[in-house]
Parts: sequence; structure tokens; C-alpha cells
Amino acid sequence: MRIGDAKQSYEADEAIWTSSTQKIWFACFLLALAVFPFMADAYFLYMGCLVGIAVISTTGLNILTGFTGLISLGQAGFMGVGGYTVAWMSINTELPFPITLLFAGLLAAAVGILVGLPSLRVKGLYLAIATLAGSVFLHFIFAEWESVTGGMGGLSLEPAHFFGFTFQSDFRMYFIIVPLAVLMVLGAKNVFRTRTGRAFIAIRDRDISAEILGINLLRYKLMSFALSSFYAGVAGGLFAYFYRVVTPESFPLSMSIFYLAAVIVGGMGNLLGGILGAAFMTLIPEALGLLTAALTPFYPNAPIFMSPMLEIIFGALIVGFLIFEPHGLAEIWHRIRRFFSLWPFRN
Amino acid sequence: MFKNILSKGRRLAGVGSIAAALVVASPAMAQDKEPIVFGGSIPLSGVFAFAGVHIHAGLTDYTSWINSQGGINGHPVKYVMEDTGYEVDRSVAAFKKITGSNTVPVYYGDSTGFMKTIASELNSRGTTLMSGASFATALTDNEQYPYQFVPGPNYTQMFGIILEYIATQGKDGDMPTVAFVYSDTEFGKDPIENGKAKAAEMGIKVVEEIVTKPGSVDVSAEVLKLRRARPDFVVFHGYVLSPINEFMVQMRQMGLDTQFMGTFWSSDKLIINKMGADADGYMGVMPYNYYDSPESGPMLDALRAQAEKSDPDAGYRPTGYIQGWFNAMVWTEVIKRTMDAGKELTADNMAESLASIKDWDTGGIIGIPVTVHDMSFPVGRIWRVNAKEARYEPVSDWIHLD
Amino acid sequence: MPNILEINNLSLSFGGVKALQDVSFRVPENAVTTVIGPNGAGKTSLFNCISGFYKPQQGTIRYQGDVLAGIKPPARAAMGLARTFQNIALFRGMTVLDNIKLGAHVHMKSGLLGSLAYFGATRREEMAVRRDVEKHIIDFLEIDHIRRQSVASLSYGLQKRVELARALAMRPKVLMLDEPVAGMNREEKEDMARFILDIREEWGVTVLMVEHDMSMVMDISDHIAVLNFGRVITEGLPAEVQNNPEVIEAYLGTSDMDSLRKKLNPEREVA
Amino acid sequence: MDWLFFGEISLAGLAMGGLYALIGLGFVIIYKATRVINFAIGEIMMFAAYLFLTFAGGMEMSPWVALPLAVLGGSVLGGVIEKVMIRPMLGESPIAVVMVTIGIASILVGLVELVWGADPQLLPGFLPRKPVFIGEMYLAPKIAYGFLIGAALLIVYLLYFRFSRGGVALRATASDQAAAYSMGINVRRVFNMAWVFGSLAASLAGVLVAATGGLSPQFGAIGLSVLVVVIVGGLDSIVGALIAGVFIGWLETVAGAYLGGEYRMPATFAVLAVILVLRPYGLFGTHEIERV
Repeated sequence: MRIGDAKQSYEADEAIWTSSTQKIWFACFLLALAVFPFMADAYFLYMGCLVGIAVISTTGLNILTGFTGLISLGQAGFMGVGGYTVAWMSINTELPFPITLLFAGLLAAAVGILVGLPSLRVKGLYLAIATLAGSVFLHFIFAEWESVTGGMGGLSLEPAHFFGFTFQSDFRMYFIIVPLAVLMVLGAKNVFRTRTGRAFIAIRDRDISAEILGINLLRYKLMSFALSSFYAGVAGGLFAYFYRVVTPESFPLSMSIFYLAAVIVGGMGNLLGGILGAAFMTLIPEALGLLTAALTPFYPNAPIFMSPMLEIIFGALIVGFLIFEPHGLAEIWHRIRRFFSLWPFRN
Repeated sequence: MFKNILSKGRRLAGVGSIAAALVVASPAMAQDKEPIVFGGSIPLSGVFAFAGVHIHAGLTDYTSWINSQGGINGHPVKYVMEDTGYEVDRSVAAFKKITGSNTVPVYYGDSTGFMKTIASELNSRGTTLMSGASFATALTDNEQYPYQFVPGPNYTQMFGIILEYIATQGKDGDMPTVAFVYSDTEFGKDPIENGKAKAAEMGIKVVEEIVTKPGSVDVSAEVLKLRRARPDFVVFHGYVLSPINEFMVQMRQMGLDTQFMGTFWSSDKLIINKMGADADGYMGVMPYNYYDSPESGPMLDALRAQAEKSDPDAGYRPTGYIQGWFNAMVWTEVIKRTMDAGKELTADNMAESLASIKDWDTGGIIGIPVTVHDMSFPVGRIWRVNAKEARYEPVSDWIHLD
Repeated sequence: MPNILEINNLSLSFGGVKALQDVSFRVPENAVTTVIGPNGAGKTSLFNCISGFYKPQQGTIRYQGDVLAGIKPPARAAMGLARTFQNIALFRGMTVLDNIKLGAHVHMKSGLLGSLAYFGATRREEMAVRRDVEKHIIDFLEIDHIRRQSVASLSYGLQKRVELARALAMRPKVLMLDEPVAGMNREEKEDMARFILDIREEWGVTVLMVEHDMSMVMDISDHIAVLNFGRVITEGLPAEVQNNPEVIEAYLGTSDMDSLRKKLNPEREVA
Repeated sequence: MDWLFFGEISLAGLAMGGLYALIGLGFVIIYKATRVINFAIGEIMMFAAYLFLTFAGGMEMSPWVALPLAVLGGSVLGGVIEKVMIRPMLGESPIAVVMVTIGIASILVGLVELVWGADPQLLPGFLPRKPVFIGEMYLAPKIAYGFLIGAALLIVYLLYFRFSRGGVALRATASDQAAAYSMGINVRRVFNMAWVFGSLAASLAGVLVAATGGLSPQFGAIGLSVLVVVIVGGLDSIVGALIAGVFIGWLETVAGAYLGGEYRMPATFAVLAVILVLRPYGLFGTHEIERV
């Protein structure tokens, strides 16, 4: 346990960072994020952007599944709504990216509310299936509403722009994606310092008691769906700007499962866990790729084993974390931190 | 049970040893000139791996062969690739990684999705010309994809070649009827609209149109529809194997004498290997000669010799191998023409060189001289499965669309 | 004393099983009313009807003179009906402090956007709740040492106390306590009894309680209703109830007065 | 309207639906006994089909030996999964257990790719190829015979659960675990047995479906259709699985035939959505009463 953190005021006690050490570390982290694109090569820059997008989407899903206890298999569909919104707006309007991304989030949130409506009557696994149905319909719309979505061929879009400045390179996109990711994670952190966040957690832990204690279940479940889908929509919009093309195949069901896995591996109901999970799951294929490359000179058929190994590792991570470390990477992180906060005086 | 691993392992082992030999060989070539890099996002694993491993072998072997010929204008060639698992995001990552540490004038893309995704980056870089596994019609649109081409006819042109063939098969002056069966994917839907227009133009009636999911699906209801429509020809597109086999077997069980045809990726030997006698009579459009076709030519012979040399046990090489080889051949031709014109290897200059290809002799890979139209090689031939011999045999002349 | 809550002819059944039959009794304002009865008598079902979680097939519940029918549980909570649960229903994913703050939910206004920004009115509101909770509830219930702990790590007695704290944060007019001292040791029971009496006196809150511990019931109740097999047998002052033969029958299946007194008053007997 | 065509389409759909019913039955057995929604059922089917491919294709056994062996292999796999990965999750939230089965699905896909490769495969034909006519209506022979084999197992199952000791134990456990335990039923054995029997039904269906449609590592996607079946029928209702299985199979085929292949999934999911709104616990499922 930390000592020496007695507070003079409730304001100080309610702050996100309660010690100056924490503040310094966070400042260092921000600085590292800012310096990163100037140091990284194209490949790392690309991975950095991907992780940023994944962090936003995972945080969104964490709000819904991790904090509110509503399992969703529709995350990729909501991202698709965001992606198509951005694509359509960038083709048909001149609006700058903050507006298009906002619309992407809002439209995704609206769709999220629609898909979440059954949560009034069904819960748990039935709800998961309802979200699955939602994503099947969304995929169908993406594929068939050709006049808007371009059908199976999808849409290609212009780079993000803002007051005449265009963001056509990964380097520039980084400065949209990462600050937005930081902001949105902080926003989520704020939510869980207030009544809204407490209501979400209460619904997850004991929904019936929560209702009797004054929480309007439908309202807060839908709010959680809306917020979560908003995050997904923004992530999907960034995805569209980043790849500059969206097709129905850009948002498959496996993507929804990927984000669920990221939440589980990172730690359900833990924002830091969501971030760790997003980064970890995004980087695993790359790490495995490096390993394969290193092995290929000795085992020429290593690449053949890579894709199956990836599936196996993906599955094993889900199963392993659920059985052995249900609190995910976040818990491992906390253990390491606890160790070092007293190190070297312990033992 | 482990037969598959073993056979695959052996196949790749051959590839690997050649790649290792390559590294040793290139400094020994004693050329001071900068190497030219062929980049590639290659699906060695994942759903497209069955073709990807052969594409990889084709590119690798071509690289060895061209280096043995003294490289391109004295520049040695280096082939640098990454496995993608046929996932777009990993393909993009591979592209960034490879172009980040090399100057890459030409690049192999593993899917339409990847090639569309990377287009904007390709256009703003202006350094790299790209072709690959995709024959998507969209990629031959010069406005949107000025630096990408297809190494053969695009899917629409394949349909055109198929329809030209079908038009010659009418009995008693009647045009035959046709049905299109395609998968519910970007790949599957690519040529359908254009194909229908072309058929209408030629007076061929499209009597049925069927969309299915690719892969393992029950198609009995669709077969019943075809039984009602009674098309003379059924053209498959967007499948690798299933459900083509099921359509053919069930329709023949019903006593229909329909002819079945497919496009490039549905015309591999996989169909014969898996379906056996049921594959007999199936027809495919193919712009290249098959590995075991009786034709010959200097380049085709070189390809066979190189394939034999790199892996003597492999025997037959699938269409993916030839496709990979042909891509590299076109790159070489384009680079050579650009260098000969004294120009830099920019994407613009190379695209210009590509467009200048006219009546090009491919040394037997393609049976007739070819001319580039709109970033494609609109040529092909109809081949028919002889199940007894376990191979495709030509049933039409080479058809060159204008 | 006016009645803050009046239950009239309430009936509730689940697929043929009658949980409550024609139940009527009253809850006088600013008093401690206790519902007693054997297990399965329908006490918790009654609470659930008042909370609005179960919908009775017949009868009415009047709260401050108005019929509650058709009002959803959250709205009832906002009207001042707060409660605790038989099998402690704390939110295990939250700290003690957050659990208590959650009780104040119905009296807060900030929405989603305010929450995201944690700025201005939202922040002020959160701070006000924090101060209020600290000053009036945490100090009062003597739980300041555990406010940062996760509720899962607390002893049973402390969990019950945190649940009470959460109910108090709802600023109740009627505080419904479902077995507040079950499973507690004697010291904890005495603390809880003291808190309940203080709440009634200092906060002016009406207490409606379900409890099995007869010595405590007899000590602190102003009014008792006895439930058996879903029916009210009797209601009245503790002394009246204690001597009602039907109650004795219900509790012991006998009319042996001596053993009943022992059962109802074990500690006094010892003293 | 061409009634003959409609009849033929319906027949094909109903036959396919029979296989769905069989898979649905496997799913419901597992759910009833253990309260686990098994997202890996499609992959268990796939695994059994690949085993059949190896036995009948690679090892050239008679299909009628290979079939029981493959089905046995699939059910052993189910038992092992239960023991190794599901049992440690006893008492965890249903969401966590579902995610475990999703993880298992991914592991199985990887294993299949590792052992058998990613190439598409065809099963050696073992069902008669002579067309089947019912009146004037044509029915593809594979589907007809597949349906018959599936139906045979279905009937055996129903009789078994009705009359055998194991069946009684399973039903007792399904209706009240604690009571079953106190009556001396080995609940853990029942859990394991449910997985074995459930996987057995799925495995047989897997081989039969793969025999008509071909096989690849993506085969498990059929699990999505099965989910629709069991949700529409009610997760814990065997009758529901049978009726919904046949209905969904029919609907998928008819929608595919009249609207086009891209409508198969949306059509069945539309039914699913309607059911979720009108009868959230399925046509025949039981709605548990919640308590505070």
C-alpha cells in the first residue's frame, strides 16, 4: 500500500493522479508519445497509429462489456458505421475531420442505441446474440446499399483535412489519432469518477439492486451502448482516414472478437487494461512475424506455421487469461508496480 | 495425418535453400551496381496460402534466374518479402517495413483489398509500381490507380474472353445461354455488372444469376434454380474450389449437359486434384500456358528449367507459380525499358514504360505477342480439363481483346 | 402519528405459489416498524413490492397518501424509499466510498457529457456529494478507515454497515432494512441498533425493517406486523404482538406460552 | 408461382434443417446440463470432418469405418475440452465461459490449419449418388441420405434421454443441479457426459455437412446459423432445437433461392431479432424468475 498520500482537500483526493510522482510519470509518457513519430521509421509509425485506433475502440468496448457488463459482438459493425460515415462525408462534403469524426461517433452511437434496445428485455448471452444480429444487418447494409456505401467494392476517400491542411501521411495521422486516443481515454476515466460511471458499474455488478437504488436501467444501458459505440464510431472513422478505403470486408465479425479479446486480455473493467490489451493484441502478430523471420533461416517452413500459430495463440490467450488471470494484464502490471514501489527495501 | 505438413515442408525447403544460395551468390556476381529490389506482401499463410506459397516460389525462382542472366542491365535483383496471412493490415505493415528499409521500384500485392488500401500511399509516393494476385477490374482504372496493373486480363476481360468463346459454341445459329454463379465478396462481384452488359451486347442471354457465400455451403436450392433455367454454360467466379464441385456433381446427377467454366483462380489444378474424375470437362480461362502444356518457348523453357533446378521433387508447378514469375517478368521488362530510355525509376516513368508495351513476346508464357491496354494484358485462352490425363488442354485459340 | 406507508389488501403470486395474500398494515411516520415472521412468510416479497420490483396482482401501496402503482423502482427511490438487501447487494467492483456515493445517484443531475468532461457543474456536484457523504454518513457510521477499500475485502458486519451508509446517501424518507443484523456478533448488533435509533431520531427517518432477532426487534420497534404464509396475522405494539396466540402458533406450531417467551425473549430470560 | 419448384426448394431446405436440428440438439444438451453456450460447436464439427477426411481419404479406410471413428474423435474432443478448459471456469460468469469457448474455437481453427493445411478440401464421396425423387420432386442424394443418417441418430438420442439411466441423470441435473447432487448423481460426470454427447451429435452433423459442402478451416462459421437455431428455439429446449432447426434450415434455403444468396443470413437473423423482441427466451425456452 502506498503511504504519504494524505490529502488536504477532497478535490485533491478525487484527482486522477494523486501523487506528484504519478504526475511526473504521466508527463513523461505524454512526452514520449509526442517524440515517438520523430524517432520512429515508417513501420513503427504505422504500428503506432494502429495501436492508437485499437486503444480507442477497446476503451469503448471496455465501457460496455467491462464496466457495464453487457457483452457485445457488434463492435466491428459500429466501427463500420463510423468508417462509412467518414468516407461518405469526405466524398460528398468538404467538412474537416473534427466534424466528420464527430458525426461518425454520433451516428455510430445512434445505431448502438438501436442495437442496444433489446437490452431492456434480454441480458447476458441473449444480448450478445442480439448484438451479433445487429452486426449481421450492418454488414448486409454495407454490402448492399450501393448508392451510399459503394457495395462490395466500398469507398475510397480523400485524406483528412482541416483548414486546408491535409493529413495524407501516417506521420500526420499520428497527430490526430494519438491525441484523440489520449483524450478519449481520459474522458472515459472521468466518466468513472462520476455518477454515470458508478451507475454503469452498479448495473454490471447487480442490475436488480441498482434499479431499486434508483438507477434507470434502460437509460444507463442505452447510454453505455451509445458511449461505447461513439468510441467505436470514432475509431472506425480514424480507420477510414488512415487506410483511405472502406469495404464491407474491412469490418468482419472476427474484428469484434479481436476487440473482445483485447478487453479480456487487458483486463475487463479496467481502463489501463484496455490500453494494454489493445497494444498487446495489435503487436502480437508482428512479434510473431519477427520470430518467424528469425526462425526461417533455420526452419524454412516456419512461415507456414505462422498463421495457424497466430490463431492458436490468440485463442490460448483468451482461454489462459480467463482461467489463470481474469483481471488481465492490468493486474500483472499492478503487481509489477507494487513490487517496484517498495523495491529495494522489501526482502 | 501429418502428410500435409511434410509435403509442404519439403516444398518450402527447396525454396529456402535457393533463397539462402541467393544471398551467397549475389556478391559473387561482382557487379558494383545497386541492386534492384522486388518487394512483396506474400500470403504464405492464411486462406490464400495454397496459392501464396507458389507465388513466392515463382518470384524467388525468377529472381535467381534473372540474376543468373546478369540481372537487369547489370543490376542484381533482390527479392524482399514478408508473410501477410492474407490480412490487409499485415500487408500494409509489410509494405511499410519493406519500403522503409529499401528502395522498392516494384511490389507484389496479395489482395485487391490491400492494393486498394495502399493506392493512396502509392500515389503520393510516386516511387513504386505494383501488381500482384488481384485481377480486379477497378485496378485498371488509371485515374484512381495509376501505379497498379494486373498481370493478365482483369476479371471483366476474363468474362469477355469466356463470352467470346461461348458465342462460338452456338448450335444451329442460336446463341447459347449462360448463368453466372459468384461469391458474395468483393472478388466475386467484381465482373458481374460488366459481364452482363457484355453478354447483352453480344446477344448471349444470362438466364440465371446466383450469389452464394464462398466455401462450404449447401447449394442444393441453387442447383434447383439452375435446373429450371437450363443454361448451356455456367460461369463461376470468386471461388477456389467449393462449391463449384457441388454444382457440377449435382447438375450432372440431374442429367444436365451444362458446360462449366471459371476464371483464373478457379482454374488451378487444385480442382482436378480434389475432384478427380468429376472435374472432367470443366473449363477455365487462363492467360498463361500451364506448366505441363505441350507448348514451349525460350522463357517457358527457362521457367521449367529453373523450377526443376530449385526443387527437383516438386514436379508440376501450379498457376500461382507462373503468375508470380510473370509478374516479375513484366517488372523486369518495365524497368529495362525505363532504364534504356535513360529515365529514373519513378512510378510515372515505369507506368509509361508499361503502357508502351506492344506486341511483346513473352517467350511462350503467353502464346501470342501481347499489348498492354489500360494497365492490363487482355489476353487469354480457354482450357478444358482432361481428367484422365489430369491436366488442362486448350480448346480455343489465344483470344486478345482490344 | 400519521402513516407514511399504508399497505392495503396486497396479493402477489408466482405461477400459482401465493407469496402474499391480502396483506394490509401501516407504517407510522418517524417510527421503527418491524415485519416479523418465519422464513418464507413473504417478508422480502413485501419489500420487493414496495420497491416496485414485484408487481402485486391486487391491492395498493400508499406512500404519503399517494398510490404507488405504475411507478418504476428508480422513481420510487427518488421519492425517498431506500433499502438494504437480505443478501448484501453491494457493488463489488467499487470502493466503499463509491458504493455510498452511488446512493446519492437519484439526487444528482449531471449527464453523460458532463461526466466525460468532469468540469464545471458536474465537478461541483461530485464534490458536494463527497463532502456530504463524508460529513454526514461516513463519520456518523464510523467507517472512515475503510472508505478506500474494495467492499469485497470487508467483514460481513462492515458490509452491512456500508449498505446502510449507501441507503442513507439516498436521503430516504422511509428506510427499509432487510435483516440488518443477521449474522452479526453481539457487539455489531448493538452498534447497528444504536445507528437505527439515531437515524430515526436525528434524521427523522421512518424505518421499516425485517428482522429475525427478537430481542432487537422488541427493543427498538415502535410497531410490529407479523406475517405468516403470506398473510398478516396481527400488527401492533411489541407487547401486544408478543402475547398474541396466533403469533405463538405461527412461530412454534404450538400454543405453549412459556417456550414462546423463551424464543422471543431469550436474553431477558437469562437476565 | 411454380409450386413444384417451391416444393423442391422446401424439401432441400427441410433436409438441411434436419442437420441443423441435430447440431442444435448437441448444443442444447451441453447448455441444459452445464449452462454453457458453446461457441466452438462449429469448430468441433469441423474437427470431426477433418478426422473423417484423414481416415477415409489419407488412410483409405472404408467410409463406414471412418465415419464412426471420426464421430468418436469429435466426441472425445468435446470431453477433453470440458475437462481441461471448461471445468476450471465453473461458477464464473456466463460471459467469461462464452469467451473461453470462443478462444477454444480459435485454437481449433489453428490446430486444423497446422495439421491439415489451409487448402480447401473435398470429402471422399460415400453417400449414394443416384438422384432421389419424392413424387416429382428432386432431392440431392447427399442431402437426402445425410438427413436420414442424422434423423436416425436424433431418434436414438431422444430414446436414450427418455429411458436410460444416464439420460435420467442428465435430465435431473438439468432441472436442478443441487438436488441432483444430493440424490447421489455425480454432477461432474454428467457435465462431462453432456459435452461428449453434445459433441457427438455435432460431429456426425459435421461430417454430413462437410460431405455436401466441402471443408476448409473456415467451416466453423456454420456455428452462426446454429446459434440462430438455438436462440429461436430456446437455449434449453430440445423440442425447440428440433423445430427451430428444421425451420431455420428451410428459411435459409428459401430466402437464398428467392431473394439471392446474400439474403440467407439476414433472413434468419431477422427472425432471430423478432424472436428476441417478442419471446426473449425463445419459442420453447424457460424464463427464469429473478430474485433480489
